[in-house]
Amino acid sequence: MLESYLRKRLENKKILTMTHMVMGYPSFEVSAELVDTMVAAGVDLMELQIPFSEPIADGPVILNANQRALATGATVAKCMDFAGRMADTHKIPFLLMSYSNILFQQGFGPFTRAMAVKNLAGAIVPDLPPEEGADYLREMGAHQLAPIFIFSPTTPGDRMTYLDSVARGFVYCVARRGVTGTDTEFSRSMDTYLARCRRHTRLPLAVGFGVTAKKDVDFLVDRADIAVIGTQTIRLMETKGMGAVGDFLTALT
Amino acid sequence: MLESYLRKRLENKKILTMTHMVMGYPSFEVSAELVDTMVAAGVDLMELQIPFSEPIADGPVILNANQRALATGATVAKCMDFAGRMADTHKIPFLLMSYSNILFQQGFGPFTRAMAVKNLAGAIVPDLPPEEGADYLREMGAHQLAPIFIFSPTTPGDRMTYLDSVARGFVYCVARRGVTGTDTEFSRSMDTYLARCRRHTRLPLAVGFGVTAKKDVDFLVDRADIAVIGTQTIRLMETKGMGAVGDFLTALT
Amino acid sequence: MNDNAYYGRYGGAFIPEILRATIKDLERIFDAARSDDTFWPEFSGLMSSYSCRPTPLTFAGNLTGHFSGARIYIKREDLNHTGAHKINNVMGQGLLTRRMGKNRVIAETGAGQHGVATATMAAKFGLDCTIYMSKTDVLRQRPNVFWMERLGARVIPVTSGSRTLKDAINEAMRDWSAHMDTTHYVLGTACGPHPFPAMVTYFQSIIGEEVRTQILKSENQLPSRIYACVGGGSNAMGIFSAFLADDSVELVGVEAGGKGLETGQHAARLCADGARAGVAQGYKTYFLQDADGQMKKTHSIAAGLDYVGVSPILSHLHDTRRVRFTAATDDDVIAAMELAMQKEGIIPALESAHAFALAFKEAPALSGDEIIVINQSGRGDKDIFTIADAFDDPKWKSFIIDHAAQYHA
Amino acid sequence: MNDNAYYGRYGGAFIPEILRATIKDLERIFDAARSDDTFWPEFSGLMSSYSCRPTPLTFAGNLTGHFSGARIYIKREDLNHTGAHKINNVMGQGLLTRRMGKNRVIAETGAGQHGVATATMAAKFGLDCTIYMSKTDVLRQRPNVFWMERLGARVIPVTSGSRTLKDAINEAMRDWSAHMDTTHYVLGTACGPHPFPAMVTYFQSIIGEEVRTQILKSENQLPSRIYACVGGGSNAMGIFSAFLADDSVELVGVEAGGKGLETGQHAARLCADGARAGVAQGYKTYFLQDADGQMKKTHSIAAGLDYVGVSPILSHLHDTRRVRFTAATDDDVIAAMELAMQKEGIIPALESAHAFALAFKEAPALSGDEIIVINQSGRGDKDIFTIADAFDDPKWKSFIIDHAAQYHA
Ligand SMILES: Cc1ncc(COP(=O)(O)O)c(C=O)c1O
Ligand SMILES: Cc1ncc(COP(=O)(O)O)c(C=O)c1O
Repeated sequence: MLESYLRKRLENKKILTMTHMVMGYPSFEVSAELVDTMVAAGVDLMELQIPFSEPIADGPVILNANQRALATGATVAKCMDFAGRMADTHKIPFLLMSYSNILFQQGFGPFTRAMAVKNLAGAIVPDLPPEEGADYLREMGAHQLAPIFIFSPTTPGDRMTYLDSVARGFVYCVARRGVTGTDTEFSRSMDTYLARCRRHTRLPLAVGFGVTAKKDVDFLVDRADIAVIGTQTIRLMETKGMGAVGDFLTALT
Repeated sequence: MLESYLRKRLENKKILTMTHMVMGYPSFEVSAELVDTMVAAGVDLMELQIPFSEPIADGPVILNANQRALATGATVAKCMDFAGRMADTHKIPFLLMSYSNILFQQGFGPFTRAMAVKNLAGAIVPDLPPEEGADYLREMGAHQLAPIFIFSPTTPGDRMTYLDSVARGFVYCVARRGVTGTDTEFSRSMDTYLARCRRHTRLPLAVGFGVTAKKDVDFLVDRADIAVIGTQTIRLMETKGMGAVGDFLTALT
Repeated sequence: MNDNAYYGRYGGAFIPEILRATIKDLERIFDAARSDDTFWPEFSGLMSSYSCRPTPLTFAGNLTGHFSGARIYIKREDLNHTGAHKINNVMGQGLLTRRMGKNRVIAETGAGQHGVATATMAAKFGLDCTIYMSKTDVLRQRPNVFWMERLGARVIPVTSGSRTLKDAINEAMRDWSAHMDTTHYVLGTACGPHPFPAMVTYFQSIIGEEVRTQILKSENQLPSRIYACVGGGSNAMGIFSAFLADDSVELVGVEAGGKGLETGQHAARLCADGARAGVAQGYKTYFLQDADGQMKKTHSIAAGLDYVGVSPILSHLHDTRRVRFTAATDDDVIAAMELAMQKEGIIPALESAHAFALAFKEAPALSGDEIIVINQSGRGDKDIFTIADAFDDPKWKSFIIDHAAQYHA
Repeated sequence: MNDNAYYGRYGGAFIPEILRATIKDLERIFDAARSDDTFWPEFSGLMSSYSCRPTPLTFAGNLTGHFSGARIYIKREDLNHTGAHKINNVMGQGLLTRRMGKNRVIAETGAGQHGVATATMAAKFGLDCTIYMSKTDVLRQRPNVFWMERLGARVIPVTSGSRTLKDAINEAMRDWSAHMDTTHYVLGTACGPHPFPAMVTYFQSIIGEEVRTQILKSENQLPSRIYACVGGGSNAMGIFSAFLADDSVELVGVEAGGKGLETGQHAARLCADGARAGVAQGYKTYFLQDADGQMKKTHSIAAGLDYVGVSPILSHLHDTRRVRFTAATDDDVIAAMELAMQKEGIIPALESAHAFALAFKEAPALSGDEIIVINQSGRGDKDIFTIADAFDDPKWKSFIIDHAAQYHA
């Protein structure tokens, strides 16, 4: 169970880190190397994104990674294989991240069965709210997979409670309006927001925002359980190479 | 009196010729030379056109001559001087040809007075029908000048009679629809048309159409009194020079 | 010609004899149509099913607020089919052409609006169509030329004279002199020999009649002022004619001030020095001419106002002071256009923007109880090449350069 | 989401959590407006004073004679202010934006018509405006971009994805996710998450309501068939919705056949193989996609039809067979456009010409007692660069080359 893994891990660490990557970008070989690097740097769990042609919740950096991965031949089948290999090779839990249509075209049943077979822990599907996801929830439940849902600053309290009731593993709190990859100001209002999130869920809280330094991660200690590092690692890999990614992550954890 | 001059002349000649030119095109010097050439070739009377910027009854050749004359500085005053000099130097009658506005801007009184002083015989103003020309007719009459009017194939009989009543000197019959410079077919219908013109006026008949050879002039013998040569001499002068104009006219008469 | 051919000292029919019978015929057909009770309903029915008459009278709330003077209304002739008031006159003359049994129409055009309207009417009525357009205007109004050709018309670029609207009129007259048996000349404005000024005004009067009904309905009060641009004068006569008898309604005609009246590069015949009564193109009116009576060169950023003469009816209304004439410069016009776009989301034609410019200048001095109406004679889409250049738009330039490069390849 | 978000299997609101409150808010505001008796009169009053509603239903006598089949009528959405039906939806959403108290609007655009309409509405309502437009469409619809900018909008060329309409929608969604507190997303067609399909259809239904009144008045009989082109589906839903309950009225949706369905270079989602139900851009519908669910490249000569999805309402009407879907190729469209111009003097937009193409194909087989209605969703002026190239017009080319040369100088 994802949640219990996280709780256990939190007994020894004040805050966990989750990283993100787009599978097949720039190639599956580099993707594998990246996972090795990240795991070696001590990250606690990972989001593996199956690229989609219409990633509406992603900003320019991840959007570009999606497109490049597709252009160089990433398919859903290759991504599932890749994710399975990673889960087999590494000890940390892996989540899939993608958009509704990827799951819908495979069928929720087959998709979740494959996830289970490949030992994946759960999934984040930003354009699949629970209201549209009855089949998804049922199948995820049947295979004991964690459907991760998202809290946002615009989510009212009663809806947080509802989301909490269907979520498993943890809750992903987006720290601000907008898509992935924009910077966030650390502010009082963030404090208030995270306190509100905490009040509305029994699950661990992951927070995604522009983490670029250890002090950003430190800020989250006591306020959340998991710091999510998304766009920044892709940027580093693109501009300074794999080594820089490892150094960056090592310094964070 | 223009009419009596023409009648007298017709006693010795089966048909008269009238030529046309645009004063100041391509220059007043060449215009003077052209008049000399034409008179020497035996033409019986001449139309001298005062160039106007909007010559709506003229086709491309004469239109161009109007524009060029204006562009190189022809003014109404210069044209009047020129016409006066020609009338003083040569024995044949000279008519002015122009458009309403040229007369209107000078004033019909001053304009006709100047014509009389310069011994000009009459005027052709294609855009001044008698209905619009009460002042013009009065002043032309006062100075014993011949206002020339036009019959066209579309002019009904009763209007021919009316035009005849105000016309002096001769009647100008346009041989076909259209502006100056287009060719006309010699045909039965022309016969009928000219006979109709003849029936409706007591004045000599001038006929303008694309005369290019002696046989064209011969065609008009007995059908009309004056053959008008307009565009063709301008064309000849432009393409083959002054000498060709003289040869052409000499061959016609 | 008969008395009703004159407006004070202006008007008449100064035409070559060859055209006289045709013009008389047209006069007869027009008079018969006008006194036939079924004709106007036929005409206005056609305009409401083929174009979108009545066109709206739009209250310009933002502009009114911006100037905090008179309440500003805009008559939306831009919404007509083909994009300007020109279609009113053209469809009317189309009906007359049918009554005359002719199978061909010709027209002059400056802005191209009248050419597009005529080509459109010719397609709808199944007539052959030839359009005369000065070479200068062919260049500055190329999109309209393209559409005329696609609509099946022949467009003949006129290279004689000063290469503006007047030269296109001369050429059309020449064509007409040769082909009047089969051909009707659809003159595009309230100029030319009788009966054209009366006839064009008659068809365009549909604008003013609608405005009268509309403003009385929405405000229960007549406007204090009505602004219209003046090229040949057809949209102005169209909107003014319904208010001539109302002394309380000031009528303002806006001419093309070009680069400024003092530069001589303009087309202001009634509000500037340098124009005098004269005779050309078949009628008597104020013309911009030199002492000899030769027509002067005119200039306007708006092709449709770049004309040396003006409706004889307006010349008369000028002399009697029933209409006040004034001018807007090219620069005024671009500024007015920009404001109209950004405040109200409307894109006036460059011609129409002259009326806007004056209204904007004068609106602040009027009180909030007063109403002004601006005649938006057409839409500005056709002017994109001119306007893009006026705004010196770098993206447009590089677009055109890239597009041209494709053609070279 | 609630039940009224679905049409059979299609529709829904597949949106990121961040947008949920906004979408719910919009739904609430829309529902309140719809059940407020004063709202529709306010909307239709605005459309009749600012645009020219009701737009005419023109009897196409020459085309009817040409095909000697059904009597052909054309609904003239081209006469709307800004030149297409898009303004109906936009002005409606403008009223809702005001009700929500937001001060900024964003929109995607393909043909540019929706962008121009939105920029226009923003000017009229005093709102900030940003338009997302794919780089490809910025190039092929440059005149519309120019006008959007002049109207005060920012136009952002979208270079991601396949650089067509869908990518502009994605970018607009991203902007909305960041600025929904101040910003309303004016989606331009009957697609996207609930309540957009219902809302856009509601505003566009003014088209069909008018047609129903107009045809009953002029023919006292319902049409046998109604043809509309289908991009996202808003003009089609707009004209179809008033006739859904009349079984005798066959509704025909015409998709972009591009270079031919067999070539795969098209945008036919409902009448061709290769489309399946899927979820993207916030809703479930037929999408042109590969086995993995990645969206395919589409092609159409008409930017406004070059879209990978389609209204979920139309997907449902496809499955229930209430609407028949078919396609017209780029070549069919150019031929239909030419015929419409030359026979009736109208210039349909390339999008609209798809509907004409099918109507022309089918009209001869119907009897003279039957009526067909074609929805002319917009006018073709905006397409001049595309159409001139389609006709390979040498004069246009040299005009552009000369114009470009001026800029180099
Ligand atoms: C939109 C528009 N307005 C005005 C004019 C000027 O003509 P008129 O003075 O006859 O209305 C034109 C002429 O082409 C035009 O296209
Ligand atoms: C004129 C015109 N017609 C049709 C369309 C297609 O959109 P829809 O299917 O929503 O009517 C567009 C889109 O831009 C358009 O501009």
